[in-house]
Formats: sequence, C-alpha cells, structure tokens
Amino acid sequence: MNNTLDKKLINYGEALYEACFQEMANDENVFIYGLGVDDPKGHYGTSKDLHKEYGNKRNFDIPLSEDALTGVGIGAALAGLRPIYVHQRMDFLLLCMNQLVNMAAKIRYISSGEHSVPIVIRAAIGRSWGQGAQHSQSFQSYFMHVPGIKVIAPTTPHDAKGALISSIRDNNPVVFIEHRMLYKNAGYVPSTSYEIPFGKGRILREGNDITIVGVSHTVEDSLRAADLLKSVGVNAEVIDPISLSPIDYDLIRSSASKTKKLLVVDNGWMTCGFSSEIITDVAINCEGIRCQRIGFEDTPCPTTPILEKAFYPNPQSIAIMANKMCGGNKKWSPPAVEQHEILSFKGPF
Amino acid sequence: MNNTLDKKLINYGEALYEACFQEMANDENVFIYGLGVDDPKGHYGTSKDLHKEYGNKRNFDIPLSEDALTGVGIGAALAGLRPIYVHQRMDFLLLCMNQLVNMAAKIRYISSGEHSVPIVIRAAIGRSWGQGAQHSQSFQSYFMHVPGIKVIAPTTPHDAKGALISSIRDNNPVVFIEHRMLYKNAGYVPSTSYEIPFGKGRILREGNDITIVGVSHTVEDSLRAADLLKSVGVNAEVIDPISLSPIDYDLIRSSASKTKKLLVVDNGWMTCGFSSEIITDVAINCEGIRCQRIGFEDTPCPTTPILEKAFYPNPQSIAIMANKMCGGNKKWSPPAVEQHEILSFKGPF
Amino acid sequence: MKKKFNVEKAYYLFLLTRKSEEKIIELYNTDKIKSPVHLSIGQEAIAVGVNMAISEDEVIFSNYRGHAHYIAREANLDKMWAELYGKSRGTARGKGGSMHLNDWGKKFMPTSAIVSTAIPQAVGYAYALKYKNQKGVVICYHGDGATDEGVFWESLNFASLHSLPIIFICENNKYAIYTHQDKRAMNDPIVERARAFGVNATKIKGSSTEDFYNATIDCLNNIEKESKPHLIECNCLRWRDHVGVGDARDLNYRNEKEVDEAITNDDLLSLEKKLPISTVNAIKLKVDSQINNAVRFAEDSKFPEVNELYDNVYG
Amino acid sequence: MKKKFNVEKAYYLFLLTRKSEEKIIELYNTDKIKSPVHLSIGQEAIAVGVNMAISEDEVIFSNYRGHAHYIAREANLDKMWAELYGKSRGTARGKGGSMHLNDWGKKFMPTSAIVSTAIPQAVGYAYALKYKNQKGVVICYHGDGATDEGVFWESLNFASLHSLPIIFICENNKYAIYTHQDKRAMNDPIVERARAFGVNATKIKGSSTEDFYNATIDCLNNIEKESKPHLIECNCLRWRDHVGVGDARDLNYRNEKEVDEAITNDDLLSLEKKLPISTVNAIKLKVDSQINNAVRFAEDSKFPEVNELYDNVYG
Ligand SMILES: Cc1ncc(C[n+]2csc(CCOP(=O)(O)OP(=O)(O)O)c2C)c(N)n1
Ligand SMILES: Cc1ncc(C[n+]2csc(CCOP(=O)(O)OP(=O)(O)O)c2C)c(N)n1
Ligand SMILES: [Mg+2]
Ligand SMILES: [Mg+2]
Repeated sequence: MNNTLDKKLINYGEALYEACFQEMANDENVFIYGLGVDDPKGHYGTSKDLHKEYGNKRNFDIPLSEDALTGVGIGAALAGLRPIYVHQRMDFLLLCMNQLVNMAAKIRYISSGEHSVPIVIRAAIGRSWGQGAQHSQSFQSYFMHVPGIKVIAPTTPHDAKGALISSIRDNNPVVFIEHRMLYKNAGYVPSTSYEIPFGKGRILREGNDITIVGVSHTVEDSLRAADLLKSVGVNAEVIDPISLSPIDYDLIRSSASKTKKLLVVDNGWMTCGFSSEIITDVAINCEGIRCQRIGFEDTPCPTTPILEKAFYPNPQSIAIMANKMCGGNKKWSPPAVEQHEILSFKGPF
Repeated sequence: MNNTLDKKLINYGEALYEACFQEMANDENVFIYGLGVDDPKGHYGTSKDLHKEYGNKRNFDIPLSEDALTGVGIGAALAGLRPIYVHQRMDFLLLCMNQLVNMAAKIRYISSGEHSVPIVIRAAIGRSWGQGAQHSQSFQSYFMHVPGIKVIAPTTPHDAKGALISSIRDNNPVVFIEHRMLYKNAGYVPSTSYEIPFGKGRILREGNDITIVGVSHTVEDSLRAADLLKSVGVNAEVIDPISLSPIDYDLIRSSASKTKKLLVVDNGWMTCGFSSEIITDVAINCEGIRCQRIGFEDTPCPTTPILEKAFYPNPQSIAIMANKMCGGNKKWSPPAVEQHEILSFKGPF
Repeated sequence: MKKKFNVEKAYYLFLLTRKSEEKIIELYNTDKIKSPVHLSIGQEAIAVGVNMAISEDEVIFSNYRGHAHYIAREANLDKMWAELYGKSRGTARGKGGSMHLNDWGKKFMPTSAIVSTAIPQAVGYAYALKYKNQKGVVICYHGDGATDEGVFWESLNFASLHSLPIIFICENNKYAIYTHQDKRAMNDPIVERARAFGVNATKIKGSSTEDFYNATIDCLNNIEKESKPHLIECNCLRWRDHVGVGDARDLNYRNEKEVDEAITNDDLLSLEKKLPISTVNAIKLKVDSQINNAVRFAEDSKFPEVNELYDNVYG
Repeated sequence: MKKKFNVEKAYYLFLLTRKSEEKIIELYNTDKIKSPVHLSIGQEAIAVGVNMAISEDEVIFSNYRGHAHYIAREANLDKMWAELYGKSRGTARGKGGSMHLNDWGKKFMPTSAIVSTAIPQAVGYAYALKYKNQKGVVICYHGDGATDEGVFWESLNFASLHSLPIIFICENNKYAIYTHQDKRAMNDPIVERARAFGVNATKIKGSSTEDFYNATIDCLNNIEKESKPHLIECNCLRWRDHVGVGDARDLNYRNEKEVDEAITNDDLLSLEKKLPISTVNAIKLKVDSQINNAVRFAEDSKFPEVNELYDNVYG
C-alpha cells in the first residue's frame, strides 16, 4: 500500500476518474473514447466531463463500430498516442477479438520491437438485475491466453486508480477489467499519482488453513467467505491477484504450499478459464495440494433472480466448499451474508 | 472402430469430403458455404465440385464477411437448414466470436428450447512454412470455455468422417477443427455413413507408465514420442480425446489414475488453454498424479524455420518431458523423428 | 393489392402496446420486474403499422427494444408478463427477460441485446426461405445505431447479392442511448447507403401508423413482383429514457421541445379521434382486461425450479 | 501544384519491383524462402504511381500483398530479402516473413495477413495526425476483397465523420483468391458505396503508372485544400496465382485471354519505350545489382538465435 498521508475516502468509480484526469493532465497523448464517454453519465462518472477539461478530441463519443474503433485506437497508438477505449460491457469485446488478438498482440513481434501498441481497453463486467446471457460475461481467460496482451482486474479503489495509471503508461495493449458492482465501493486512495505494478498480487487476509484466490468481484465474496469460515475455526488466506497477465504465480504457489489447499473462485466459466490456469500451475509446481474451483455455472446466465442466484458463486457457497476441503462438517450451512452492493442495486441497468 | 468390411484406404481430406457428400445426399437441408468452397481447389478437396452434384445453393462461395456470414448460417439454421461454414484458417474465427458466443451459444437457452442452432463451423488450423503470427493459431479453448457450443477435433481419417457426420446431425452449434497437416494422412475408412459420438475419447496406445493426452495434430506427435519412449523402457498410454466439448474426463482420469503421470500436449498456447483444463480436472478429481503440459511457446508464432521449430512441441520435446516425469535420465536425447507431413510440405501456403 | 387500413385494429394494437408499457412503468418500482426494460413508448406507430401490413406467415426479427414489435404482433401477452416477472410460464421460463422475448407461435424470433446481431440472422432466414422455395418475407427491425455496425452492411450486401425477400425496418429515433446520430455518421445517410448496397430504400415522410402501414404494403407488393431486399427508414422519437422507466429529462441530452411536440402529436390520439366513442371505450375495456389478466398471470405463476438452470444449454 | 511525371524514376521503381519479384520466382524452388508470397506482378503500376506522387512524410499501410508497395517506396530491399530468407537482418529479424514487411525509416507500417485489418489502423493514424496538428496524409492500400468486410465500412464512416486526411488505394484485381467480385457484391459498387459513406471516391479510367500518379496528386491537392478522406479505385490484373509463384492457369478460374492482354499491355514496356536506350540500360544494370546485392545480403545473414524467440512479445 502507498503510504502517503494524503489519502481520501473515495469510491472505485471516482478512483478511475482520478486516474484518467491525472494521466490526461500528465500526458497530452492520452485520450479516451467509447460509447457515451462524454454523455451526461460519463461511464459511471469515470470519464464525466473530461472533454470539458481537455477538449473534445481527448474524450469523445463514437459510432457503434467496435471492430473498427479498436483498430482506430491501435493506429493512434502506433502514431504515438495513448488511447483508452471504454466499453460498457465486456460482452462487446467479442466484436473486437480480431483487432486485439490478431493485431494489437502481434505488432511488436512482427516488427521486431520497432512499434508498440500502448492502448488500454477498459471493459465493464458484472451482474445486477437480469443482465442475462449477453450482458454478464467475463472473458479474462480469452486475453490471458494470448501472449502480447496484459490483463488487469483490480478490486479495491486504491488498486483501481494505480492499476489504471500503470496501464495507461504501459507500452503494451492492456485489457482493464472493472466490475460494475465495485464502482460504488469506497476506500482510501492517495490523491497523487502512483502505479500498481503488473505481475504482483496481494494477500488481503492471512490464514494458514486454505488459500482462496478470487478475481475482481469474487475477491470481495472470498473475503466474506473468509469471515464465515472463521466461525467454524477455519483461517483462510485470501489472495487478490490484481494482475492476471502477467500473474503472480509465486505468491499463489507459496501460499498454497503453506496451506496445502487451494480454492479458486472464478468470475467466469471455469472450463479453460482463470481458475483452470491457477490450479494447473499449482498442480504442476507444488506438491500435494488439494485443489478446487468454483465459478459461474456452465450455462448462459439466466435472468430470473432465483436462477441468477444459483448461477453465481456467493460467500456461502465459497465457504461451504472451503470448509469441506478443510475436512469440516459437510452439512455446515453458514448464515446468509449480505452482498450489499448487489442487494442495493436498483435497476434498470 | 467400426467393423464393417467395406473399408477403403483414403486420406483425412477425402474422409471429410465423403462425410459432406453423404450427408448432403442424406438430408437436403445440409449446405456448405465459405470462401472458395466451390473453387477449383474446394477447400483441400473437401468440398470440391459439390455444387455440381447438389446445386449452387448448397455449396457456395461468399463475400469476405465472416461476422455476417456466421449470422446468416445461424439464421438459416433457425429456419431448419443445416449449414456448414468452412474457414480456411481458424484465425478468421476471431471475426465471428460475437455471433458464435453471444448468439449461437445462447439462442436455445433464451428461447427455453424452442429454437436450436444446428450449424457446423469447420475451421482449419495448423502450421507449415512461415504461416506466421496470424495463420497458425488454434482457439479450441475459446470454444471449450462457452456452454452451448460443442467442439470436436478428430485426428484420424476414420474419426474425421464420422465426427463430421455427427456434427452435421447434432442440434447444437459445433466447432469442427481440422489440422492442415492431417489432410494427407491416410487410414481405413468405412464407405458407408456412421457417427463418432461426442464425449468419447480413444486410447490409441496402451501403456502403464505415463498418460499422454494430445489434441488434433499433437496426438500424432504424441504417438511418435511414445515410440521414442519405448527405447528407454517407458510405456506411454496415448489418448486422443477427439471431442473437446464435451470431453471424456472419465477416460483421462482413469488412465492417469493408473499411470500416476499425466502429460498434456497442447496444440495452442497453454495459459487458460486445453492443457490447463485437462490438468485441472485431474488435479481436482484424482489423487497424487504428477502433471505436466507442453504446447506452443508463449509468443506469437514466428516465421523463420529455426524459431518456428522452437515454437512448436515435437516428438522429441514431448518424449524428453515424459521421460523426465518417469524419472528417466534428464540428459536423454532421443534421435530426431521424421514428421513426414511437415517435412514434405512444399509452399506456398 | 392494398388492404384498406383498419383504424379500429390499429387503435387496438396501439393502445395495447402503449398501455402494456405504461403498466410496466406503473409497476416497476415494486421491483417485481427485475429486468432492464427498453421501452418503445413514442415509437409504437411503426410496430403497429408494420404488423397490420404483414401476414401471419412473416417471420419477425427484433431487438432488446422489442416490446412494441412483440405486442403489436399479438404475441402472447401473458407469457411476456410472466417473463418480465422471471416466472416459469414466461417466454423463456424466466431465463431471458425483457431483452430476449420470443414467441414461435407468432413467428417472433428470440431477440438479442447486442446491437445489430440479429440482422444477419434475419438475412439467413430469408436465404432459407429462398432455399426451400417457401413463400414469405422476413421482417427485421433495428435502430439507427445498428447501422453503425459493419455487420449491418455485410448483411445488406449478402441480401442484395442473393436478392432475398426481407424488409429492414429502421426505427430512427436519432439516438443510440444519449448519442445523436450526427455524432455517429454524417448527413443522415442511412437510405443512401442502403441503396449503394443494392437495397431498395425509402425514408418515410410521415410518421403516422398509416404511413408505416402503407410503406410496408408497398414493399410487400414490390417483393411479390421481384424478390429483393427493402429498407424502410421510419422517423420516430422515444419518449422515455433509453433504458428503464424514467424520462431522463434532467440529463438534457436532447431538445426537450421536440419531445413535447412528439407527445402532443401522439398518433394514438389521432387514431382515437377517428373512431366512435363507443368503439374507443370498448377497446379500452378490452385492453385493460387483457393487461390485467396478463399481470395476474405473471403474479400467479411460479418461479422456475433451481434444477432448471441446466435445461436447454444443449439440445 | 502538379509535379511533372518523371518517366525515368517511374521506370526505375517499376523495374526494381518487377525484377525483385521475378527473382523470388527464380529462387522459390530452392526452398530458401520458406514463406508464403503474394506477388504483385501485373499490379505494380499502382504502387509506383502512388509512391511517386507522395512525399517522404506520408505513412503507408499495406497488406500481405505488399511487396510492390514496399519496394516502390524504396524501403530497404536488403532487409526485405533477409526477411524472406528468415534471417536476423530481416525487417522483423525473420519473425514476420513476406506477409508482415515493415520499414519505419520509410514510414512503411507492419502489414497484416488478415484481410481489411489494417484499414481502421490507417484511419486511427490519420486521427492521430489531426490530433497532433501534424501535416501528412495516410496512404492505405487494400484489395477489392477488403471492401467486403464490415470493418472497412466502419472505418470509412469514422474517417468521413472526422474529416481525416487519408487516401484509400483500392487495388481492384477483381478477385479474392479465385472468387470474382461479382460473386461477392452486385454491380461493381465500391466507388458508389464509398461516396455514400462520405468519402470522395474516383474510379480511375486508365491503368498506367501515370494515371495512378495523376489521381494521387489530385487527391493530395484536394486534401491540402480540405481535409477529407479519399478513395481511388484502381483497376489491375494480377498475372500470377493468388499465393506462390505459379500462375494457376490450369485452374481456369478466369478468362485467360484477359490475362494475355494485360501482359501484352504491360506498362513497364510503355515506360521503357519512352526512354533512351542508354538510360534504360543503365537502370537495368542498377536494378540488377541492387537485387543481387540484396539476395547476397540475405544469403550472408545469419538465422536468428533460438533464444530470440521471446524477444519483443512485450515491451
Ligand atoms: C454491439 C453493442 N454495442 C453497444 C451496445 C450498448 N447499447 C445498447 S442499446 C444501444 C443503442 C443502440 O441504438 P439504436 O440502434 O439506435 O437503437 P435504439 O436503442 O435507439 O432503439 C447501445 C449503444 C450493445 N448492446 N451492443
Ligand atoms: C479476414 C480474412 N478472411 C479471409 C482471408 C483469406 N484470404 C487471404 S487473401 C484473400 C483475398 C483478398 O482479396 P483482395 O482483398 O481482393 O486482395 P488481393 O489478394 O486480390 O490482392 C483471402 C480471402 C484472410 N486472410 N482474412
Ligand atoms: Mg436509436
Ligand atoms: Mg482482389
């Protein structure tokens, strides 16, 4: 954690706004674009009115042309600018895969280092009321899969600000993942500018009995699960990897080697997903670790609340699985935990 | 294996042609489309002149519009047809991700079973001379990741024919993966029509010392590695999963439980890839298995032969890793094995 | 051959559509509808006009702003309401919500929440009609924003290349969320572009139900003579917010005077004026009771069982 | 202001381009070039004409069929040959091959093997020029097939919306691999469509180097007056196969008479005829020696070290 005294209590969305505001002041090559970035809502406030401060060419709305506009950003990056392309939902990135995977990830390699593509792709993920099959997906594994792309998914406001600043300054294409249910979470954030390094994870809670690794919003739920687990005497160590590519394998390996149990809480489908990568790495590199994963059910996301609830992992289901792995009572039924950010959500979107 | 006496020695490409020819005869709703399917080469002969037999509307060339043409196929499937969309390279599927993942995979679910999308997406993968960064990729993991899509990647001519027939008859979207270096491989194939079931793998070589799981062309190389391993007294069991989604976890688990060692030979990048899925499943469900993976190096694919060779796994690198896992001499250097289908390749494409 | 425009029918469909969405507004703050809703209020004339022109055989592709297309098609209102409530008697047993309505009985295809994604499917459906030598025309609704997407133009190109029987109904409400068309393309170009892509395109001058009805009839007659894709651009104004039941007037993202004018010129009122009061009253009663029944149907339905989660992932 | 067309320079660039590719054909069966090659032979007049019109400041985006664009730009020939040979002194140290040539010294950007993928990047580069208030025009070469892709039209829309300084050079050789344009779009529509997308578009009548030169000069003059995207459609005929060094005449996929005619009307010969024999001979000598040097450079270069595999994945 950054130790400056000058910290303010702000929320995740405000932290992202600060990162944008400060980096735009810092470097005139930085610009933001995306559907609605300069509209009255300014992507959850994160880009609100930035065009008034920095001019229309540096914070501008676009046609619904995700494929071309990704290429436009790449081209601008090739010309020395530092574009930030903001997406209202990560599901729309499926329209950009060609530009991101076939182009952005390759240009440095096929030009032997002559060119770089310093673009940031900000993508909101995450549930709320009935987002359904096409507004709930989280494709971190698609980008982790590809050499040449970095992926970052901060959970706390502090890390959100610093990680966005690092992403903007990074000379590679970065996919920056923001969970909608985190925007309102508050935390102490330095007012000045700072970076969160890629490839470094964070132990958010120490424990000796089991290692729980979450990603983005499931880190929050993992912490809640850790609270529940305390009541049955299980001390969980909770890890927030923050950076998914590169990923801090060392941190996870050493925690798992200590606790001998690893539960990965995915924020997406598990097959060939984030959780399968973490478990595989530990299975290969550590001895005698009991592994498990929990994540989205293997179905499209349904809209009706009762099925939506069954679709996502939650603090209880995480705690139950962890407790079983620790040899606890299989019939343990922890009390309901309030996921306030989800409960307090009022539609429409 | 199918036990009919009526078998012919034909190659993989011819087997695919037979599947198409017979299914088109069998069901007038089946049609084929894609760039060049009706040109004089007919996608490696697999669709050659089929329009002469079945009419232009059932085997036709298209504009370079991968995104829309995927949607067109989905729409035709919704109307009761059975489209087969052929792609010259899987890399181009990155343009189709929205239609495949956001639409094809979801329509049955969001219509509660009212509609189905029986489309087959045939995609050629695979190396040869300097295909380079954008003509060498294999995205099986992208499709394995998504519920609602089936994925199949047969290795032998026998399985190629049967699996394509099953895919055409299947009521779900199927991604059918064909490796370019397999088209010329010959094998005995029944002349009549038959299906290869989804979700069933095949033990191609039995052994007790280590389980090697390949995918598509790496199954061939795994068999060659198994030959090499014999010379140092290691008996490898080689598994061809054939079907990647659903996948025959049981077969792999029971083999790994027997040999206590699992090496997965990926035909793609490993992070969040096919190999991470297989290893994770075994790590979770079996006890005390030593696991390893080998696959594409974590870089874009280079074109120059010396780096291209270092990029791909090969029989020796597979054998060396397997031998180490079995406690063999770490310095063992097996003789070079001829990958005839790769050596005999003469450009240009 | 032009069927005469049936004002009574138009008024009924219009009122049913309008009142259904007003009911959504009324009930939304109870949180029983835990689904984003993209209301069509202000744009209903298009759906009503088109629907009155087409036959039961036509297949409909729509989008997340599909309530009007669905209701004016007289698709199952009970099921729609049950779906909004997330109930097991809904159009997708509660798994789809407002953005994925569908009713095969009325050839109303499942809608998509990704802009422009259903367009090529509509074209593929038209290809299948031709393939099978079947009669019929595909109706494909979309917004002005959808024409920003490359897949839209790829789809039009394929439709014209194969002379497919399809009518694109472009509902131009000038906005994609809060972004005006002028910030997305120069010179209001949709019709001109469609023509360059080999599609017979017309921008409708008026904006009444009857104007849209007539335009659709003309297209259908043309297609009967010669199979060829058509596009009709329909001007309209969405009264409410892009999503949800508010009106977002506080955001000041557009000229509120124009909104007021549109509300004053509501075609529902014009239709009503053309009918005897007794007819109007009878229709109002009928519509109210249909909607109340539908809401009751939704209320009375059960939520799906948790074990249904895995149903219909594969078939 | 129109610079006079310099025949001598044109002949030199044309010959250098033609002879370089003929050298590839000559050497290809030695298998030293283990790379797919998409030859430009027959289409060189475009690259030569365009290149003579533009200045050193212009940034070039091309594609997998980029040899002519690269060579006529006088980008580094030694490095190109070393790249074809997969050597460490190549344009990508052997990691890119023929499909990904690049030479930043000549502002020739890395090319892509995925059709249409570089188009939006060229547009983005033009956006950056405007953003930074820099002079210059982006040159973006592409084939007729590239215009089938939706991303092409999305890109043109964005370019016209922002009035960007870019010239799209459409090399219409009528084929995408073996598929004729008529099987992909109706009525040869590229210019008309581009106009509907707000781009100033012209189909060049002739097909000589000077025709393409003049058309490019006109565009540049227009853009100097008013920043606006332009498209020039250039008719041409590829003499050889889509990929590789053969001519695929046995496949009979096109009218071979037209091919013969094109070869007879080779603009290289017309240019040659306009020059004194002594000049021609001197140029021939120069070209031969340049190419021989480049081949020797490639032969003399080393392959990269295996440990370079991981270089430049990230920066
Ligand atoms: C591909 C894609 N991009 C962005 C969005 C977010 N989005 C949802 S609706 C919408 C506006 C679409 O405008 P238009 O097509 O005019 O339809 P309207 O909502 O006005 O009826 C946008 C941008 C989306 N759903 N899909
Ligand atoms: C997106 C994509 N689809 C298909 C291909 C296969 N392909 C390579 S070149 C080519 C033809 C392109 O034609 P055109 O744009 O006219 O260029 P030309 O080769 O004629 O110069 C095709 C279809 C590809 N590389 N990328
Ligand atoms: Mg709109
Ligand atoms: Mg061409």
